[in-house]
Amino acid sequence: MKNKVFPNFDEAVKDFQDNSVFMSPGFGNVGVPRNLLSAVNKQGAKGLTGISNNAGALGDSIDVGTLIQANQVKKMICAFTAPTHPSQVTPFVEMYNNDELDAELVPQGTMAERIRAAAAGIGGFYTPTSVGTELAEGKEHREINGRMHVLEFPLHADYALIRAYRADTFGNLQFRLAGRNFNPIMAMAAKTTIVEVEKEIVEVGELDPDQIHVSGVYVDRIVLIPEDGIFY
Amino acid sequence: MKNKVFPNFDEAVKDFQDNSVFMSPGFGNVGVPRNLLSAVNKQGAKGLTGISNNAGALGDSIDVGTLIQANQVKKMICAFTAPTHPSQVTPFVEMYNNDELDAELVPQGTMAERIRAAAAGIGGFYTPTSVGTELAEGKEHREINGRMHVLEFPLHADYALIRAYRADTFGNLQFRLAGRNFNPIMAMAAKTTIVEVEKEIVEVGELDPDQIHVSGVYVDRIVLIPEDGIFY
Amino acid sequence: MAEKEKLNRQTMCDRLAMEFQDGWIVNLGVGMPTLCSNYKDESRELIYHSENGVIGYGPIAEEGHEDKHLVNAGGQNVVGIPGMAIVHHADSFMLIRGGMIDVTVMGAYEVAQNGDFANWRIPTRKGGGIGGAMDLAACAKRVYIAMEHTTRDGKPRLLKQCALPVTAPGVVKLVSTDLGLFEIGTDGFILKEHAPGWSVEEIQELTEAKIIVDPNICEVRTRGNTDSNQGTGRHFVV
Amino acid sequence: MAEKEKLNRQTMCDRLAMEFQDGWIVNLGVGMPTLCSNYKDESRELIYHSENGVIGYGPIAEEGHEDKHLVNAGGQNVVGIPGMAIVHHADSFMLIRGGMIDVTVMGAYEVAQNGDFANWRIPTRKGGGIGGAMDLAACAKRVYIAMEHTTRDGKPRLLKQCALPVTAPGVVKLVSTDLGLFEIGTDGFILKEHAPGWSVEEIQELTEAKIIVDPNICEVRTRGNTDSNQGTGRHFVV
Repeated sequence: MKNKVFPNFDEAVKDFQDNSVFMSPGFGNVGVPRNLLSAVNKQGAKGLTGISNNAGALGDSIDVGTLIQANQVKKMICAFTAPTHPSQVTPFVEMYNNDELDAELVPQGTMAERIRAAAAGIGGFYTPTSVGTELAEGKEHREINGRMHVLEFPLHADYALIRAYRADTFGNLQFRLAGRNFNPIMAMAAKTTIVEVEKEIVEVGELDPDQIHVSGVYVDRIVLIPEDGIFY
Repeated sequence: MKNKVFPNFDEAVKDFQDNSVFMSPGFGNVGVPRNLLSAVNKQGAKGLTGISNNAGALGDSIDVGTLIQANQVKKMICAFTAPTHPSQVTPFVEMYNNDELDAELVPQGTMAERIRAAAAGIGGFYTPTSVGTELAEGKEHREINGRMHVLEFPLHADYALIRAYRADTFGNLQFRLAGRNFNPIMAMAAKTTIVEVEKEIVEVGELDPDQIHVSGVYVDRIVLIPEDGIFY
Repeated sequence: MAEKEKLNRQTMCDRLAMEFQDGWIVNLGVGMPTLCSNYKDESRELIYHSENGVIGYGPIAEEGHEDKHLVNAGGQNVVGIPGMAIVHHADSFMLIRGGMIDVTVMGAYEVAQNGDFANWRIPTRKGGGIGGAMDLAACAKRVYIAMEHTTRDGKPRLLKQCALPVTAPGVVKLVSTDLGLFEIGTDGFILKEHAPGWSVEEIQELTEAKIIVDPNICEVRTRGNTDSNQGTGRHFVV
Repeated sequence: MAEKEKLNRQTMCDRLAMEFQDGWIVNLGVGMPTLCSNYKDESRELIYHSENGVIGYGPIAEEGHEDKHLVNAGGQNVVGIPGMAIVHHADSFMLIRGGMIDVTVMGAYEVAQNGDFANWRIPTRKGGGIGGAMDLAACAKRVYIAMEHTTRDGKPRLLKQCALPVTAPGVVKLVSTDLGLFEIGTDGFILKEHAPGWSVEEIQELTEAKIIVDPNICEVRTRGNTDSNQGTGRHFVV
């Protein structure tokens, strides 16, 4: 099977397009593709739309906020557009408050399901989440089995930047514990899926076919995080 | 965590209700819960509605066709209501042709997605599958991004009869190779999920949390297939 | 008037945790609600779920023993318990939307007497922080709220109707504040238990909505007085 | 008239398999289409997918070496290839509906000149057998059909429009029959290659729809004559 291993992150994101849509997983600082985000930051693509649970954490770690701070992002689709506490002012919060970028606020489960719908070729779905709230305003409503639902549409992307624990050279992926989070669904939903690997890239055939979390058919490029890479 | 191991199949299906809806996985004769189906056959529940890829194979193996032949089933929801070859006359085909039971024909992928939607609390979804065919007649259509879709609704069930490869006593499940098929989504979609286990039931904590295909929170009863049980 | 002692946060959460039943799948919101997991009851086993797909996590990891790959919804390093299983984010919200969460405990800015609550957005600030709260609020079997009875400025949080944008309408079952334990009644909050030393009148004064006094009203039962004062197994909302 | 030799089933499937490109994800329907996997081409690697969630299966298992847990869509015991991954049925159809299948090869009762085809139901018999055909037909990048040119009674199967209920409208790209290889034209089937010894007129006679002759028409290229007669790498539909 095709060997998709790239020598380094810069090569893997070399052709990252301006004005493209990218997905960036991670939750609670686990499973964040920090090395790939750093490479996209260096590569300099602009006008990006990001899909991510949040728009960057506080602190110096590289995450989607790094691209925001560098003015590479024009819009974020995420589950947090305000900090949980007013004191937590990230680059995103500052820029968003100054109308320097756009944002779409999506409930986390709806976001996950919209990403999955993109991967699954589902045109739209009805969810009870957000019914009766401001976020449901203007959305199509429908009562199903006595319960009100809103219609939501898939979230597609050009790129998924993925953080896996282990991979084989074809791109079959394994994740470890809470590092899984958004990674599998984003890996399956994007046109081009680029993966950084924490632990090791093994030969095809070494992973148990029953224990693969994402099939390599969804993966385009793989890079092993070098010793001097970003692990946490 | 709660120990859900039952001593035998008869105990595990003792309260199987008349007129209930059950799901029965399996594909190509792998992952079929034959021991549980046999127990339901003995238990004698009637007026059942079955959700299954097919309505029973040719031959003497116990499958959903066993319940059909025993007049326990009033309706099948499945992806095959006619044999692929006219010579393959199963009990279902005979009874269906004689109007002795009802059937709903569903494309296999739509069936899988409807089962998954039930588990996922999704009220309905739009799929391009079946558009322009007889099966889409009378269904609500909607154009999304220039492509026509039909609206499909979840398939809920009272029981899922599941065939796993390995389990722990809490009901965390692992499947092996093509034995996975419909098993995980059915296990998650039914109100009561009853599992037969091929290989072993291990103590809680012995399965790698990264390598569990169905969390035990979805599982209610587990039975190890005894040496004289039905393995294939 | 001198500040009268209110319940502390741990007690507020303990009181909610006392309601959890054996085998329940529990999702605790970030912040105060996580204190619910400190309440121990040997007679029951709970399964803690967090949005990131961890089903069955245990206590906060001891310093120096953290597994960097294992965090709860608050990003705290936790320990897995035997039987833990991991799923991805879409499957994690399958579980939530599918109605598998027996109880979610959240913080709130406001709760209304019709069961509405608000915890994601303050209109004077741009944007909001939803996370998984709307999914949980709409789909969990029970929504419990733990919050201070009044704002820092002393304004009531138990309202006739929410002023802030709601997280979900009509879903709250039980509210634990530093003044007492409340259920949703038909025309006000039912005060089931009050903080020691606080009268119904004093509590009503700090509450916009009408307070309906439960005939069996008592002092808030806590870890200390559960067995002696009220017996075990008295549960309001199942 | 004596029966003239037609192409055998293996040749019909070989001809389609010749079109498969390196790295393609291929889904073969039960029955004749599975013969496509017998066509070997060392210059490319294909990934065979089957509806039950097997991604990357290999040849039929040798007798006595079957793994009872590993079957393809036809229920045949197959061998896994290194790199194989297993998913459940909903995830398997995510892959199909998500447009990851580069080509699906199916049998059919009828194909119409507008690309409709029918393979799941004969109205004179009750019910139908869809399996995954409708999902595959609607969502795969390319639908290829392998079927006999006429029914057993000699009636044409390449029609102006389908008489039988269709499996999906307008999706067929390429049809391999025992008389030739056809593409969908704007107003008929484009005959790209003909069975040896069969003239265009003879083929038209057994075809209801109009046949449009490709300017580069040639004999059906097969395993044997691929390299010498036509060169490699000539592909119609990519």
